[in-house]
Amino acid sequence: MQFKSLVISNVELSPGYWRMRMTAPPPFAGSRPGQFLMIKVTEGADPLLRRPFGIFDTGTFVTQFTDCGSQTFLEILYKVVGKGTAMLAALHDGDRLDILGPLGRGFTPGDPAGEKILVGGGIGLAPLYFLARELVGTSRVRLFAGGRSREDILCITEFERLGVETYVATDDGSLGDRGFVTQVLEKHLLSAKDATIFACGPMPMLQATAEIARRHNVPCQVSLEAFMACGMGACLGCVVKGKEHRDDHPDYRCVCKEGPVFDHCDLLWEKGEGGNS
Amino acid sequence: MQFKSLVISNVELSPGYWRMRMTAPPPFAGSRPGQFLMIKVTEGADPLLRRPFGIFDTGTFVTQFTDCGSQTFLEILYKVVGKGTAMLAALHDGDRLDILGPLGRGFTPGDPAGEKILVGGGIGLAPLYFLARELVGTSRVRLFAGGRSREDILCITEFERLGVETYVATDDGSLGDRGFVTQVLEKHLLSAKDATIFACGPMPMLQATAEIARRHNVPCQVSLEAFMACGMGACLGCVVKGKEHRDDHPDYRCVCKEGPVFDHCDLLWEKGEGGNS
Amino acid sequence: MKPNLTVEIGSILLKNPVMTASGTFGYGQEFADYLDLNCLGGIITKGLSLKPRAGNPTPRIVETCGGMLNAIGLQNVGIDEFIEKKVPYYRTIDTRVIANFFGTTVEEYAELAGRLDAIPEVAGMEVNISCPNVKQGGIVFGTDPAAAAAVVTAVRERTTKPVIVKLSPNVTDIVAMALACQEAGADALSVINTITAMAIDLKTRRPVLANITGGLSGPAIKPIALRMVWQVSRAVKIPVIGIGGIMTATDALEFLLAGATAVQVGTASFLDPGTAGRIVQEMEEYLVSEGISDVRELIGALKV
Amino acid sequence: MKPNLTVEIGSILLKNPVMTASGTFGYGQEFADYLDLNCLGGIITKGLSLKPRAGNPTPRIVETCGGMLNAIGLQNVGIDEFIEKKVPYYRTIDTRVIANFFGTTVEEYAELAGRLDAIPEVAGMEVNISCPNVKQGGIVFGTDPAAAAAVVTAVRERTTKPVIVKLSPNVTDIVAMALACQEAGADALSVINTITAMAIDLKTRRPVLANITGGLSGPAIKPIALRMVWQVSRAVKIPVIGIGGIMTATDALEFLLAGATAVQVGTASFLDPGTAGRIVQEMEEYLVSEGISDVRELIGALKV
Ligand SMILES: Cc1cc2nc3c(=O)[nH]c(=O)nc-3n(C[C@H](O)[C@H](O)[C@H](O)COP(=O)(O)OP(=O)(O)OC[C@H]3O[C@@H](n4cnc5c(N)ncnc54)[C@H](O)[C@@H]3O)c2cc1C
Ligand SMILES: Cc1cc2nc3c(=O)[nH]c(=O)nc-3n(C[C@H](O)[C@H](O)[C@H](O)COP(=O)(O)OP(=O)(O)OC[C@H]3O[C@@H](n4cnc5c(N)ncnc54)[C@H](O)[C@@H]3O)c2cc1C
Ligand SMILES: Cc1cc2nc3c(=O)[nH]c(=O)nc-3n(C[C@H](O)[C@H](O)[C@H](O)COP(=O)(O)O)c2cc1C
Ligand SMILES: Cc1cc2nc3c(=O)[nH]c(=O)nc-3n(C[C@H](O)[C@H](O)[C@H](O)COP(=O)(O)O)c2cc1C
Ligand code: FES
Ligand code: FES
Repeated sequence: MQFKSLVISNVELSPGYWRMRMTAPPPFAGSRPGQFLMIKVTEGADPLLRRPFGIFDTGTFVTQFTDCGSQTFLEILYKVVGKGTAMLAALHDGDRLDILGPLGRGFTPGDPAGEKILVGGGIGLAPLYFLARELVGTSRVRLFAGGRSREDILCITEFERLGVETYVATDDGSLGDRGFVTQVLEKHLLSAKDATIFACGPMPMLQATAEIARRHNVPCQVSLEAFMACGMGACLGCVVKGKEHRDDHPDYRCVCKEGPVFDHCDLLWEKGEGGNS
Repeated sequence: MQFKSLVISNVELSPGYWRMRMTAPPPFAGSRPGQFLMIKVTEGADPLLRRPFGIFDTGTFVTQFTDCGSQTFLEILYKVVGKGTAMLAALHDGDRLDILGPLGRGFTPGDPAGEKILVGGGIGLAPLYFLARELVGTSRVRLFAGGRSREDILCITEFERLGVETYVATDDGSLGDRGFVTQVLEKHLLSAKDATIFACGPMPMLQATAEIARRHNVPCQVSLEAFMACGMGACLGCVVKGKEHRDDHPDYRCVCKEGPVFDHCDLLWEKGEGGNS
Repeated sequence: MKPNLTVEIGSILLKNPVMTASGTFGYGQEFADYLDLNCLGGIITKGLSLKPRAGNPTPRIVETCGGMLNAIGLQNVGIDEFIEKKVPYYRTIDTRVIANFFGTTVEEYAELAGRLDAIPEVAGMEVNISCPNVKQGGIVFGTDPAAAAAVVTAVRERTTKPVIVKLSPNVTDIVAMALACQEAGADALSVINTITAMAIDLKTRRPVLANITGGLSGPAIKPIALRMVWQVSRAVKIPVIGIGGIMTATDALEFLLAGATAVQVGTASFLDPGTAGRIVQEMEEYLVSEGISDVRELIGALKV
Repeated sequence: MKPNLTVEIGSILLKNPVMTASGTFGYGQEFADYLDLNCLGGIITKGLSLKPRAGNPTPRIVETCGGMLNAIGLQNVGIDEFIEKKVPYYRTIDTRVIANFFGTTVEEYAELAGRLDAIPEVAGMEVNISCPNVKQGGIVFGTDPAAAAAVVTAVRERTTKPVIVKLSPNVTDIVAMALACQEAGADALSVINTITAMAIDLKTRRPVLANITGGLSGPAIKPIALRMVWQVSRAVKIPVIGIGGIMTATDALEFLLAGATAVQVGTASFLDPGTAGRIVQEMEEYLVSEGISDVRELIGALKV
């Protein structure tokens, strides 16, 4: 879908981290956790390309305007890292955005019986909230959230309000354990029953998570990021190496169309430069 | 001077015509009527170049903040014609602009005894208000304002409040006389004593005005427009032909630095294509 | 009255002058949700090769001021899978499909031309000559008039369908390239492909693209493309297809004035997948509002 | 500790690698109100010719996406008025002044080089070869290696001051041009001049510029310039000066990584007359914050 959206609210949650709510057309409510949007942050040509963002939440609310009935909304959680996100952060209620979405393949909830383990690094938490909202209805859900410092751990209260058990680790120990969230994850994984891991965050964290999942033989879905131009499988700019990739036998997959969520088994996890990491 | 300015107010006066007031550093109060500004309408690269605007007014006001004392302001009157002016029109109080100015050579008031005749076409009125404010102190001032339609005749009340006698002509006769403002001008010029003409507007109007001035042997200063990149004499993009220009003896003058106000005698007025008109 | 929008590229009659550029519109089907493909003048496929190609390692794209670089490396499914998986879809849509293709030797070009000639759904072919000639030590077909002519001659022998040659802008004299291709039997010329360029990441001190250099596209290159279309169309007798930074109907019409018979929309389809459809509509609106009964009146109508 | 910012272009020691590009900074004095000229590595003058030149009719400039076109037509005061009116000012500032100049015959280039050689305030000369050779029917010196070499040889004979040759990007093989100039005795190369381009006004159906085509500059061309600087600096032994779309210290540092010894700021000075000064300051801040003691460590330090 391509639609014009009105900003409803745009709030800084923590220094540099913002949460924006905007209008969406009714069919948007059918989007899947893990799917994403391509947002044109300005009508002008600077920046030129759309920017990809996960869906943090979606739903409907009743407007105060008698004729309108209910309005579908969507939310993103974003970190200001460059020009495009800085322009997003400067928007006000009532400003307009042009959005493509929902795009890509989201998370697969899997067997409701098993425990669901969410692993989020920094802004990687964004798509996990929408997922948690879906999963808590049927499963035990635990969240392992990591970040550099306490300011990088977002929306923990929101997750807890859903009934998610949360574990936090920060590099500087300013919140939760000191260290990598994957270390905390591995400790707790031993006690998990029929767990499935859902992870989103920086590549080294995903790589470590996939490695843990492999070692413990736990199913694991990871949500990847990649530079994107089109978001719909046309430019072939966003590819990652699939599990069968070899130089003489290419297996490239589009993060935008075949992902952004992949089963960790379907990807080629390489050490060092040039690979997916 | 180069300075950062805060938008104080930005109001649409008539469809497509806006008046913006913004802060300026104290020395700005010394700017001359007819001088102009180069405004960067966005921090980004689209549009890339600054946009030139005449000074509509400048002055000081006392702020409500106890420590601030008086604040110098400047105003522009602008017409939305393209991307840059559309972006200006979208600005709110508190938004920031980067401004170069005051630039160029403004109007020369001349002998206070004589009558001052202002001729403005459409948005060409903009620099004439600031000029009128200066001239009314010592001289009789008449304004001849032309435009396509009544919506294109701006701020007449403001001029009248200064004590300026105003004459209006519109192409469609929706306000004042029907026809060209230069026709009205010529009629009234016969009764003028030691008049000096100050004109700003579209090239055909300036050309007609200069022709009238020549015929009646009345001094006349015209304010020109030209595509500008730098506004300070460096790019040589904005030149017009001076009175001595011939193909084998070039006499190009920078509108930004030697103008935008020229004595009509100093310019080469050509008929048809390729010339200054 | 509805103005005429049809134009001809060789023997191909296009509904209107607006096509989508190779590599920016997938194989077409990807965009069916976002615009009515039947409203397009034509669709140029992603560049095809004899064998499937992996393309380059990542990162493959990076944004620049007013444009983007790509070094996709011509990843494509190969001619066999194209015929099997992509061509059947073309029977369900009513627009001209033109296959873009490339080789690394003259023989590969010729063989592909023969294969494409046999596909009824393919109305014509666009030859991408911006590839290194592996046989001659990597010299690029697209920067050497003789090498380009050799490709065109070989392709010409294998097909009766219209042959469009897509010129590279990375040359001193694009008119010489154009004339060589015309001479060798090209029915039309596409002007321009991307401009070789580079981006660097100060933090890592590396080129952003794994391939080091990439091709610049988008509105940043429009003035360069317009200049080349103008130069080429004045020099040749065959139709020229204008490409480079077209975002709006105004841009497209400017290319027609400069001498293009048709245009292709590239990067703009990434920003807004419906761009090409919107341009068709706005072009028609423009003709109506200006009282122009035939779009062909505008071709080369620039007053200089 | 204050890092070293000095670099050498031939025998010219620059305070820092940041200069202002020809035609975008007037003769220097115009900008004195907006930045401290003494903080600059160098100032390149507006292009000079033997006789004053009128330049082209107007319009001469037009904005494009991420850039601008100019067809000023090399309007300048001529060498005599330069010496009389502009040079005296250079005694009052403490930065390197490099005179950019051009001719329409080899002899004109040589004569100008001789004139400039005699001016003590001029530290070196930058030869603009993007001009048509009137004697040889308008072939452009800047696109033909032999013609460029002839200019450089002739200039070289008339001066012992550093000779910088400014290359045109409108060529298939900029490395060949660079090598020809190096061979002919150039001390350094400036890369790049503007890219020939065009803008059209749909309303009037005319080119926007009276000259029809003009030179594209500004951030839009940065990726092309970076690529050319990288290609040239790997191929030659003499220093390369990077030019094209530099707006920030980050841009300037990217050019150093690509192999440039120094840079020139062009169009950006129109947007913000203090740009070059700000880049000097931010470049120093960058070196300090990265703990780099000498800016020369960055030259060509791109990891590929
Ligand atoms: C599927 C997907 C989902 C994402 N979800 C979120 C989210 O929910 N919240 C959030 O804050 N960020 C998310 N990101 C990252 C986000 O897209 C980038 O932070 C953003 O594009 C940066 O734009 P910028 O202009 O501020 O930065 P700049 O650095 O100026 O951007 C320059 C270019 O690099 C690209 N780019 C930069 N960083 C990234 C990145 N990490 N991934 C992909 N492209 C990048 C930009 O899109 C742009 O083309 C997601 C990325 C992907 C691919
Ligand atoms: C000395 C001077 C004083 C001016 N004073 C005023 C004023 O007080 N109020 C006002 O409304 N307008 C004024 N103008 C005209 C104003 O600069 C243009 O309307 C404005 O630049 C248009 O920008 P845009 O992006 O909206 O239009 P676009 O058409 O998108 O602009 C494209 C390019 O053309 C240039 N351009 C377009 N129209 C003009 C023009 N008429 N003159 C010069 N350059 C132009 C722009 O600067 C830009 O570089 C003045 C122009 C000059 C030279
Ligand atoms: C991601 C991408 C992939 C491309 N792939 C091809 C290709 O396979 N074959 C080809 O001839 N041109 C290819 N091009 C070039 C475009 O068809 C077009 O010539 C160029 O992008 C300029 O047009 P634009 O500025 O409108 O994008 C590609 C361009 C992009 C951006
Ligand atoms: C208005 C203008 C005038 C120029 N005049 C000259 C000139 O006289 N001689 C010359 O060698 N280059 C000239 N140039 C080219 C610049 O020096 C520079 O090479 C080019 O603009 C690219 O740099 P930029 O993108 O930073 O502007 C001119 C450029 C502009 C924009
Ligand atoms: S972003 Fe274009 S194919 Fe994925
Ligand atoms: S605008 Fe640059 S010289 Fe006048």
